[in-house]
Amino acid sequence: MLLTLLAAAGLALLRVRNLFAVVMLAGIYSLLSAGLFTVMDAVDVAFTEAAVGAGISTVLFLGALALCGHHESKPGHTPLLPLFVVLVTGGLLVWGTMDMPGFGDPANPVHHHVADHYIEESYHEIGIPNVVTSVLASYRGYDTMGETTVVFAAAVGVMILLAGRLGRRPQPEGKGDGG
Amino acid sequence: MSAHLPILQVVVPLLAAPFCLFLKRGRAAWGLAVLASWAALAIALALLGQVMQEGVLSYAIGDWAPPIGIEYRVDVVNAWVLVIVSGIGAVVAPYAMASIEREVEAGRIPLFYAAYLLCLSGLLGITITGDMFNVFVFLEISSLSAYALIALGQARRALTSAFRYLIMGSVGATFIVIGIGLLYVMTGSLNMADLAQLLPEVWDSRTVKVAYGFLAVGFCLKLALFPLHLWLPNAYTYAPSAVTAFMASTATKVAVYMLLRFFLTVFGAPFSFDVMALDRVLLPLALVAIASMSLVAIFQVNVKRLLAYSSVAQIGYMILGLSFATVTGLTATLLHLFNHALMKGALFMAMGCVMYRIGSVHINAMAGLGRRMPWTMAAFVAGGLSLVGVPLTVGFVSKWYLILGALERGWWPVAILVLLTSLLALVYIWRVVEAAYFRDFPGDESTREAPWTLLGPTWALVALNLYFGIDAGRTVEIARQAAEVLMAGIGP
Amino acid sequence: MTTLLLLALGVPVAGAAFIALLRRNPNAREAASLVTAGALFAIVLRIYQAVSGGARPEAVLAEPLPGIRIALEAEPLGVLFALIASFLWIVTTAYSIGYMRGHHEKNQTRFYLFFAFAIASVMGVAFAGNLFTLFAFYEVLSLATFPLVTHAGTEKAKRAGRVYLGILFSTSVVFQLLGIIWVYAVAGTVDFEPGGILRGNVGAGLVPILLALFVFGIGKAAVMPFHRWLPAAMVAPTPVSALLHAVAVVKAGVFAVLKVTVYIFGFEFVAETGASVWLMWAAAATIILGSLVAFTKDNLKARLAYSTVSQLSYVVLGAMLANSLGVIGSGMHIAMHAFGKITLFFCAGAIMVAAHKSEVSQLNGLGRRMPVTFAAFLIGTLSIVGLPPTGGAWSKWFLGVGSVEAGQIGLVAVLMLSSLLSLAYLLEIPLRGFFGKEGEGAHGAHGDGGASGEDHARADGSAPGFADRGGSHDAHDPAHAHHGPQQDAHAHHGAPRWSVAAITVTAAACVALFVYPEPFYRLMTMVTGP
Amino acid sequence: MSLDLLVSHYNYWVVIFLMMVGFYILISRGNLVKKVVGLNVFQTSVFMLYISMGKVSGGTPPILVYGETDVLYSNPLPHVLILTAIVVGIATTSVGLALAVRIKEAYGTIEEDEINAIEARTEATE
Amino acid sequence: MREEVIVRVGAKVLAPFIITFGLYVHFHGDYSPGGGFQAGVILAAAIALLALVYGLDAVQKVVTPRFVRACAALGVIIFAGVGVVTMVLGHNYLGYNALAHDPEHGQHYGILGVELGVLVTVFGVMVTVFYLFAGRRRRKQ
Repeated sequence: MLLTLLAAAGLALLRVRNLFAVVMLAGIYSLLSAGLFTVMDAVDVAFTEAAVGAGISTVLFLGALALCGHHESKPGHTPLLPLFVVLVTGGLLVWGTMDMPGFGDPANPVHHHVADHYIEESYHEIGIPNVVTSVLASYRGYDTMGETTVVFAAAVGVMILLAGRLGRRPQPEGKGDGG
Repeated sequence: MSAHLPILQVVVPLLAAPFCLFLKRGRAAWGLAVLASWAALAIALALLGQVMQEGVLSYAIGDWAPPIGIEYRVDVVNAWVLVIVSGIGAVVAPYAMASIEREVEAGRIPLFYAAYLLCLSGLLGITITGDMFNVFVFLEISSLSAYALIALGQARRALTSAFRYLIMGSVGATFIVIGIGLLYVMTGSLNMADLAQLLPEVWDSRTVKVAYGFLAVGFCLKLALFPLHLWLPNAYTYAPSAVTAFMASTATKVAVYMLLRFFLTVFGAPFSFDVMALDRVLLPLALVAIASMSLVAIFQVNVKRLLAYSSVAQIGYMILGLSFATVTGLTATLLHLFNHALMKGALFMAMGCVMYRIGSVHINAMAGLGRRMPWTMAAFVAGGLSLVGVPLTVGFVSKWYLILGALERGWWPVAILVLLTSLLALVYIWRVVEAAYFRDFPGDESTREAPWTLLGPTWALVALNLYFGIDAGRTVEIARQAAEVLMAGIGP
Repeated sequence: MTTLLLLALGVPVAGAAFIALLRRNPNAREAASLVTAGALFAIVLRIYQAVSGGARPEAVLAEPLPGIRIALEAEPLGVLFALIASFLWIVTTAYSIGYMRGHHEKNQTRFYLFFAFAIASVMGVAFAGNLFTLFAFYEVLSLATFPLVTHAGTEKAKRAGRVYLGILFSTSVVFQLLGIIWVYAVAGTVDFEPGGILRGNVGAGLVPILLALFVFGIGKAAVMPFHRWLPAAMVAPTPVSALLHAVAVVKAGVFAVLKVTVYIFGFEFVAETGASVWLMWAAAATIILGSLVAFTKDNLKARLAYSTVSQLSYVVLGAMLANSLGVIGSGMHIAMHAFGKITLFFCAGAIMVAAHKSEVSQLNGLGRRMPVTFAAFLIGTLSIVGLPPTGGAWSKWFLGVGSVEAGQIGLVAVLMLSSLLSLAYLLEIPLRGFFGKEGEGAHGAHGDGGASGEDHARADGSAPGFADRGGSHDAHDPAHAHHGPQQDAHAHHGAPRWSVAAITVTAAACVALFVYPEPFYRLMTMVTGP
Repeated sequence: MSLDLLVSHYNYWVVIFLMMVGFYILISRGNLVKKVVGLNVFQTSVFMLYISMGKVSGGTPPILVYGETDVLYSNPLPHVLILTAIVVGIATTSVGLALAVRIKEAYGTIEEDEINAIEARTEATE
Repeated sequence: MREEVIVRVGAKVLAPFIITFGLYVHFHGDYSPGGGFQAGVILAAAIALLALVYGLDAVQKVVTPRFVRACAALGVIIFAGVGVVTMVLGHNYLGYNALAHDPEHGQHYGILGVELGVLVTVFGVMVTVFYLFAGRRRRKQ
């Protein structure tokens, strides 16, 4: 059910050309996916996706749209090449899933190996019940540090791009511009 | 402390980055960046020494033994790449001071160094880690800061170039994530060494093959293998000079390293060559890349873009070495990683000197510069000759092993093609040389040689070009050892 | 002994440094050039003594790739080449001092500087201990002579420079380098060894291919169709042409061919496999075609250039004969042709400086004003053609006998025909000089000399007083670089003093070598063995 | 293709379909902001793929229930990875949007076709 | 919008709750979903809400751009710093067991520390980015 809604939202995104509507649809898409995450036991992820996808990114998109204008012009050419690329990629992925273990099967290798260790030992080793937090902050704490750094890098990037004086027009064409 | 070198390799520049934000003056941030990058180089050299003596180093972050936690794993291959990346970082950082002050407005300079350090630590992190998902995280650190660095370019086209790079880069990263996910679902592990053990059992599954394909496309996007190179020329052309010099010598190299690491260590050389026929896929791509991009480079009038196309062609040489599927071929690839970093670094830095003085790198604007900026142009000529592959330069060493590899396989037409394309390099380098030495200088009479703060680092790289061209014993030895590590499990 | 080898390389480089340091003082700068040249010759002489005594000094400079070293080793063939080159460098330097000042050339320091570098790389080529070293110095030589070829800096010079570097680089990179790496791949080494290193390592089918890679890959040997760079490089000032086309560049090429044949393939091995038969005919074709083209050239330097193309293939031919006599003839021809051809170029330059004539058809009667020059030209001609009493007779003799021994009677005919041709096109010049009526032809088919290009234009007005002021008017050079053509009519003062001296020396050497070819012959027999 | 396969894999396939929708928006649309939206959709769908992998039928969220030992928990590791990936995604989005804003200021448009036309024009004038 | 008293009062009332909720999410992350990242986002959202209602200037007077910028950098320093501390104490990087005699306590302290780092950075970054986008628009007008 959720998946159907998601598909509908995705297709709508493709068609709609008013960017405000697009952003709203993208927010809805995020919320729906958060719902899906909850269904699939990923409550932490759902929480985050809701906050980020539906919250922060919507705010950012709206902020950007206010600066950029909100109407998308008609695509000028028939997008055959992208369609082809997408079909090939998708086809390949579907072909690849054929040999994948079935959905939700507890016997899948993915649920054993290291995952067993996390579930069985984490309370003993770390002492907190939320395994996701244990893994996030301790077992794979270094990834989280990287993640923090990514966020910081994004801030640096946005500062580089937007913190300068407004209207700093690049110097006249031809200085370093153009070939 | 030496036990902690692997982690310090990444954490030192990473931790220096946020401090840059607290420094108001650009020079202070610059000092910090120089210190951090030199420290990184020292650590990388120490690591290489350690690995050469003691073999593989493993560092369990958070004391969690792999595969439970994240592991840093250093062998000859990535110690070598670490030296390349941090070495270029350490040379470009001092160079950046004057160059960036000219090309970037004062208020953003501390931000520049923060992004520079982040990019550096991201690249180092990708290289050193033994965990697949950690690759993705650090890939994004380096990519995000790279987008910002490129967007700092003066021309407005820097912005569109950065955006295009962002889109292409994100697609690449997402493909990589998909690939990692598919591998994970088949094995339940994210640790590379662990995966190398687990994967042979599921080689036959279509999922693993698709994962292979997605990783291949993802990395080839990042390393700008023809025809996935479209983002690169503009990005290199419009980025600030120091950024171009840094990126051209490091970013694509790290992507090549990742390709090697995933295909030859994680999947294993037998899988890549026997099951996936990687060599037969890459060979034509590499040849087309080399020939077509060298030709395109000949017709460029913006010298930075000319060099950028040349970079795409040179990446073709690295992939060509891989496609030989022999130790010699791989030695050539690993040597060229290092050698190309040296030569392209020197060439782009020479262009930075030109940019500093005359504000343009258009080939016509460089007319007569040979007399106005003799040292700069001499550096360009030296770097160019290295690119062509003249003996006693590093370029020759790479060519030698590449051709040796081709002849070992009995592919003499490939050898001839490699030699012919190095003549194309001669043509495009010579166009610049002729402009600089055989035409009259049209510009301002007061144009002088670039300051020594720019020339010093540039010539340091030129000197290395010559030194390792005359005495390549050590580099060849390391590259060969690394190649043998990568080719483990397959005959020489 | 090792020190001597290193000095042979180091002295010219040090000389270059002095030249650069003394750039403000032309006299001191030229003195430095001369002293360096003299010192180098002395060093090479010492090496010669040692080598003819049986020693084989070696020096290793570096090891760029594992197992592949930059190594120097003095052996007879290399000593022969080094002797010629270092001796003629002295003469050329002396000659160029007069010429460059007389011509008011710009950038004279750069000229001497790269001249010295060129000689340093020639020494490297001569004493190369393995293929890699040979290749490296071969390429350095191309690069070092490039600024000399394009010295004038004009559009024409630039085009010529492109052809020059383009052909030399492409042949060497595409064929020669491939050959070297291939040799390494099959033999595991690239060191020069008496008797060659390929025997037993390579199938008979591959030998012709490898040999062809070297013969054509060594573009400096100018085997057709890769000869175009040689006439193109004629835009260079005459001393450069003399150096390039008599000594340094072209001889480095044929020397390399000979050396590779002897020390990599082993000429006996080549003969056994019959690898060189078709290459002999390629060389023979170049000999004949070069002579024919030379016939059609009215420009003196162009005619000499095509003559060189033709003569170089004699050396290649000798190597391809792959027997002792052929190799001896080949080596001797390197020497004999060097002396002969440099004499001719010196004369051409002297004529240009003194009389501003660059076309053959303008030379009528000039010999009576410049008797020494034209007499020397005659001697040079005889030596090139191979007639007694000049040294050229010896090399032609050995080549002819070698051909007979190889069973290639057809080649003997080629040699005869080519000698006749070269006699015809070279002898025309002294004949015109001594017996032609002045004024005839000078304004004939070629208009008023404007067709001869800017060499001629630059010659205008600079010659008066050249011979007596040769010493020191470099300093105020640019001020009166062009006096204007009106002085042209009064320009015939005979050849300049410095030039005459140089010409006399080389012409005398041509004759002397007929009487006393012993040193070169002995060196070559040491190469071929008893 | 058995029904079994269909039942056990349809979840993946729908997710792949969503991924491809996002990917298609990303590479076919000329509007820069829409491209970023496409990127978001693409990435979010990849997240779903991961989370699907981590799901165990009949499992519960991986928050340990005190005292119980035979609870079936879903796999926590994909959750952790995706938490990281979400953050990376928002970081990319913010930089991408900031770039779009600057491009709008510099070119007056965020349509790729128009930007290309402007760039071609400036190049021609040189 | 500023004239809308209800909104202003509403926001004023709401903001503390949001902030409290954010802190709850942070500290309760060990037991239920949540943690530093989510908390940081929520806190940032509170600031954004206040800015929308009271205007950017007013909020920036209290929560200055310099402050949030510093936060962004500080968080990374805290996180990486925890690792350095454990290293100095003789363990591997991020080996929290070093932080106390009892490994379980060590883990606890470590997690608290790094979560704090995440919180600070995420809060700082989100607000910075928000300020920049919003500020750009205002300066444009």
